Amino acid sequence: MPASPAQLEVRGIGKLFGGLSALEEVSFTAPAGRLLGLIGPNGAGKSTLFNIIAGAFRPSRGAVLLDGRDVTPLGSAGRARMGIGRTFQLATLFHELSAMQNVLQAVLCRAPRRTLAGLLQSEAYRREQQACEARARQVLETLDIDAYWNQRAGGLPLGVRKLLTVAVALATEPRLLLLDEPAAGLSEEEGRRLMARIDATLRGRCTVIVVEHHLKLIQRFCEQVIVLEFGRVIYDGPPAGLKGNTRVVDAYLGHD
Amino acid sequence: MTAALLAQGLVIGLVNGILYVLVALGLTLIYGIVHIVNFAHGEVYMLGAMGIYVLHVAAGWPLPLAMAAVLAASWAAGVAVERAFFRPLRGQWLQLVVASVGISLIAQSLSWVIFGAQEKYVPSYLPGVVQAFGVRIQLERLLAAGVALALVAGLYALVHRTRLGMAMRAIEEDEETARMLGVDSDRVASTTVGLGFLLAALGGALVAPIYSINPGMGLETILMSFIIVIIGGLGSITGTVLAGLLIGILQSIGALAFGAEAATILVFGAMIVVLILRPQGLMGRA
Amino acid sequence: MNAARLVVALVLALLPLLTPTYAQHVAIVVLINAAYTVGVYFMLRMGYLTLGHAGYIALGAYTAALVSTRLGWSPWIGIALAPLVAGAAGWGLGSLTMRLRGIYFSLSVFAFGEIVNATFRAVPALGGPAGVAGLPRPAFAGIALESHLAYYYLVLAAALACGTFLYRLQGTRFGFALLTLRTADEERLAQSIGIDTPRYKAWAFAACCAAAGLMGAVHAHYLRFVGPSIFTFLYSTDLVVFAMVGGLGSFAGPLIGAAVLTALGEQLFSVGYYKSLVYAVILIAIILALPGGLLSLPQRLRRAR
Amino acid sequence: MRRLLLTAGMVLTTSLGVLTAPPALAQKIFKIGNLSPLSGPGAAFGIGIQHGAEMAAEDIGVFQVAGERYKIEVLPYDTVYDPAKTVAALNRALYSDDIKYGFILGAGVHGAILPIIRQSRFFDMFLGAAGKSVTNAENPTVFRFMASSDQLYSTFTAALYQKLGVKRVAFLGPNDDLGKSDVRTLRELIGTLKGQAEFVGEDYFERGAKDFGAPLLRLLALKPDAIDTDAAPTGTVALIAKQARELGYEGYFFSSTAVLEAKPIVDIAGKGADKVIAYRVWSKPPTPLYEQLAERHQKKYGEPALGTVWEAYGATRWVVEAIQKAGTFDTIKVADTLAASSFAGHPFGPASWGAEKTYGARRQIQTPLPASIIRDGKWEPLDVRVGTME
Repeated sequence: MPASPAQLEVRGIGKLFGGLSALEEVSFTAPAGRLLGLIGPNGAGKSTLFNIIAGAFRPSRGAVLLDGRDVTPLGSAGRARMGIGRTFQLATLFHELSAMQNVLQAVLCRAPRRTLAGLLQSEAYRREQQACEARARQVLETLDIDAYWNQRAGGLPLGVRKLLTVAVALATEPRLLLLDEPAAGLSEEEGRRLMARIDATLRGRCTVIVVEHHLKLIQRFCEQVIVLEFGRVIYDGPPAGLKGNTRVVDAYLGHD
Repeated sequence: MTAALLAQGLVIGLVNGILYVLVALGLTLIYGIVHIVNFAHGEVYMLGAMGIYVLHVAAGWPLPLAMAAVLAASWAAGVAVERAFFRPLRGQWLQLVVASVGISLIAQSLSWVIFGAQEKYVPSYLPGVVQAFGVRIQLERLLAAGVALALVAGLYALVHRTRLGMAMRAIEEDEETARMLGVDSDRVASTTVGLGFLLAALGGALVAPIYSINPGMGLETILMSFIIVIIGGLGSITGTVLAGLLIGILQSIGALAFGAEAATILVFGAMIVVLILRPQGLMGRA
Repeated sequence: MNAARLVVALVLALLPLLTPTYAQHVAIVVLINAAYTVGVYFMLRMGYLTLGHAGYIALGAYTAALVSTRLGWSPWIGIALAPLVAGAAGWGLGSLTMRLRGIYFSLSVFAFGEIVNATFRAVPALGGPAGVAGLPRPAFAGIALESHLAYYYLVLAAALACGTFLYRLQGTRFGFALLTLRTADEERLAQSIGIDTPRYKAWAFAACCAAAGLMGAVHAHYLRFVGPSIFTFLYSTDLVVFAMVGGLGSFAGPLIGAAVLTALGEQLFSVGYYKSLVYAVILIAIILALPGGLLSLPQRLRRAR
Repeated sequence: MRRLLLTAGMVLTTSLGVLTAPPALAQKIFKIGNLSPLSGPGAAFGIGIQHGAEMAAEDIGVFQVAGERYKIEVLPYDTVYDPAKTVAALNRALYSDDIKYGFILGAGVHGAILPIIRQSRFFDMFLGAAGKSVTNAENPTVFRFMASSDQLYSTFTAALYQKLGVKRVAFLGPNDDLGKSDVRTLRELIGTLKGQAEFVGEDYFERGAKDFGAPLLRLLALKPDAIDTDAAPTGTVALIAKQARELGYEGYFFSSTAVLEAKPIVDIAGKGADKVIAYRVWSKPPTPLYEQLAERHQKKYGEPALGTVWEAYGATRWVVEAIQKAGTFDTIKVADTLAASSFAGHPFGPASWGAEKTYGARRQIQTPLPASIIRDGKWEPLDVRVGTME
């Protein structure tokens, strides 16, 4: 897989919803290839930040840079093509499509559209098509869910669906991957296995940012942790530093 | 356009508008609870008028009795339709819409067969005309508008003051939770559809003496009602009322100023603009 | 499969030679409706119900009518322009209403159809309430396609063009990507994997409106007449009925639905409301009892045994 | 209920007509198509034609052509006033049910079918008000068995305006080619009256419209003393009269080209129905035949005979007579024979072909025509010295 991990820089991001400010002056850098954890109590602005990085929301202030290139003006589709992939909290998938087709949708976004060639059913087009299908199957294999390839995505068990969302994101060959609570709704054990697999498959291939509630998981897998509270960064450093940091501790223990 | 003409146009528009509202309200209620845009609604309206003709004029029943019978029948029909078609198809919006189209086709074509093509007439409930400030308006229209207004108020009270209303709003907010809180959503659904049908039938019954009656009369009304609920916001009572009056006036003033077709284009144009700028409608929740 | 295709092709090509004129007329109407219905199906497959398809058909038909009568140009020019006009209109509305889905989309298209019809009725230059009469039949190799048989082949060609276009379009990556627009969530996911959903919707709508426009033009030259009383809301609903009755399971569904119901409708002549009555009853029966449509009848029967 | 049976009967006969396809058999039956709206707004006219033709068929019984014996059968085809459906119906009549003679109702649908008629020489017993566009030399097999608008206007309008002292005329007609062409006719005509009356304004309504508030307000602001409702059908005229009176209008209504009945108008408009004027409506039966048919219709179909019944009856009788005279079913030969003939057996009285100067062909029926006015809820004759159309 050619894609090389990208460095993400977030510069002075602010976001206002109506009058309320969800994010203020959020800045941090995720070096290429890093597995970075983003934590914080509910309503701290994690999802907002995610949506801004992914291009679903426009920030009120600040900029998002991928390998030093400003991607702020792009929408989600554009950023996806730039190499920013993401998953959604509630295992969002194309429910009517099979697992295979779900991934295929993502793979095809890397292939040229060439609709005219498709209408003429040119040989080259068909070959590209087959290549993409092979690729999709391969992605399913890497996450070890190829057994389900032809089952309707909507009908799969939650654990598999979670992995499938990752597979879909992965199939776009992201250089930065945003995982929104991948372990949500899973048992601690399942969650750990999931993270382990993600870690195993992605390590070194792309930069990853995980929003997660289970501190344990974060501490176990991430080299860098960012803690948000009330839309501000209150900690940016190695997981080891979390324990000692009083603000983080009472921010957390204060809430849950 | 002279001031007197404008005033007259406004009054006619308002009266027509409030009558549209009566039919549109049923649509919006049903959509709010069952999430179906009921294409058969116009036929209920038509059958309401037809019922009055058959019972009151043809069979010679006294008006109150005929009226009561029509309302009861329409309610029953609503409950039946909900049971037979809407419930089994719940959640499949496409099938629901198309099924309601089918029901409307059946109702209309059967009516052509049974009642025939001859226009039917119902004698005025309240003949006469009132005149004020150079504006003339038929008493029967005022009566119809008055009843409609009262009903709208009553409905508003029902939805916001009664248990049933609470249940309805709960389901509208979030059916799952409502269910968990022990709301019998099936019963509420059939009640709502019954209520919606009753309103439509009443609309027809009130209009019967104002215009003539034929099995095709439902179509124009249903088109109008769609526009109204879309502009007002599917599921919003206040929105429907506002939009109804708005459309009534837009139509009559538009027709006065530019003619009938221009008015039609104006009205549908308004609907598209709303759909583009504010798809959830003026009062609808996004 | 290919053998089957060959048989169908041969039947379509040769049968009319052996059938009486009336059968040819029915065949023409069936093909026209089938082509329209396929367009409706194309949108249904994406999860979008068009309740105003007749509006786009009308755009094509009127384009052909006005080009050949008012401008006096060759009918072929009109037939060539029609899909462009209808497609452009489809693209326009598509990009304006791209935020809409479900019933809201349906009603926006419905409103558009009504506006188109009201406009043609209102503007005398566009035929007004009387419509446009006296369209010539296009000539092929110097021979005007006057006879039913001759015109049948033009209709067949147009229908195949529409059908093949939309069918192959489904097979392309573009067509495949159109399956990701069903719900708001899925659309968000689609964007997150790089699908520019609004543009896709607009183009998809443009494609099936263009097909409708082409067939509309051919339809107009068959009738030699266009008028606001032809392409009404009820026509649009008929098309939806055809698609649903045929079944949304595959591309064959709408074809079957259109063929069966149109041929049937032509038999229920004496009184129009019996036609709609029969249509409606069949529709309801199918929706409640045979969700897969006529398409799923065979395997349903097999399961029954 | 009875209509349910009737229509069911129609369906049956048609499907039978379809099944008994083999020409060898069909020879014994002379099929006349009734291509007209049998459902929807215009249905009353179509059903009237069906009844009129059926009663004529009864009276004709079995007739002989070139040694063969024939019985008449009237096959209904519902066109719902829709040109496309009319084309479909005509195709079926011609090529499936092999019918060469038929009633085709409505000017609006003829734009679509005239090419087919010219091609196939279908014998179109045309009932409808369109002017030169349909009745002309290019359509030798199209005969109009109903007074045309321009005929009615030129026959009555001037004389009546004078008699009733009408000064300001407004027009409120159907929004289709008919209304638009009739308003032209009326304007020209008033133009020729040199100041005796003036045309103050026009407006239109959609077929099946029920609320005329806006157009009426616009017109009444122009203070007319006569409103011409053109071809508005009975129900529409009734509603227009009712609503106009409620808005304070006291003048006349000229239902110039419609086929009107008094009762519904009186039912719905009450006193307001007075001063409604219509042509072609007989306040008392013009002929014994008319009277006899009216009674028979009441008995046979359980409802009063509608306007088109008379025209359809007369047409069927006259055409069959011409076929017998011509000794063939060839529509061109029959057309020539018919055009050269006159007919005594029309319910309205002696009928012939005229208005050649206007139409360039002898294809327009000429019969005695009355003008009547509603007074106290009843038709009364308006005896006027009528002109005729060359």
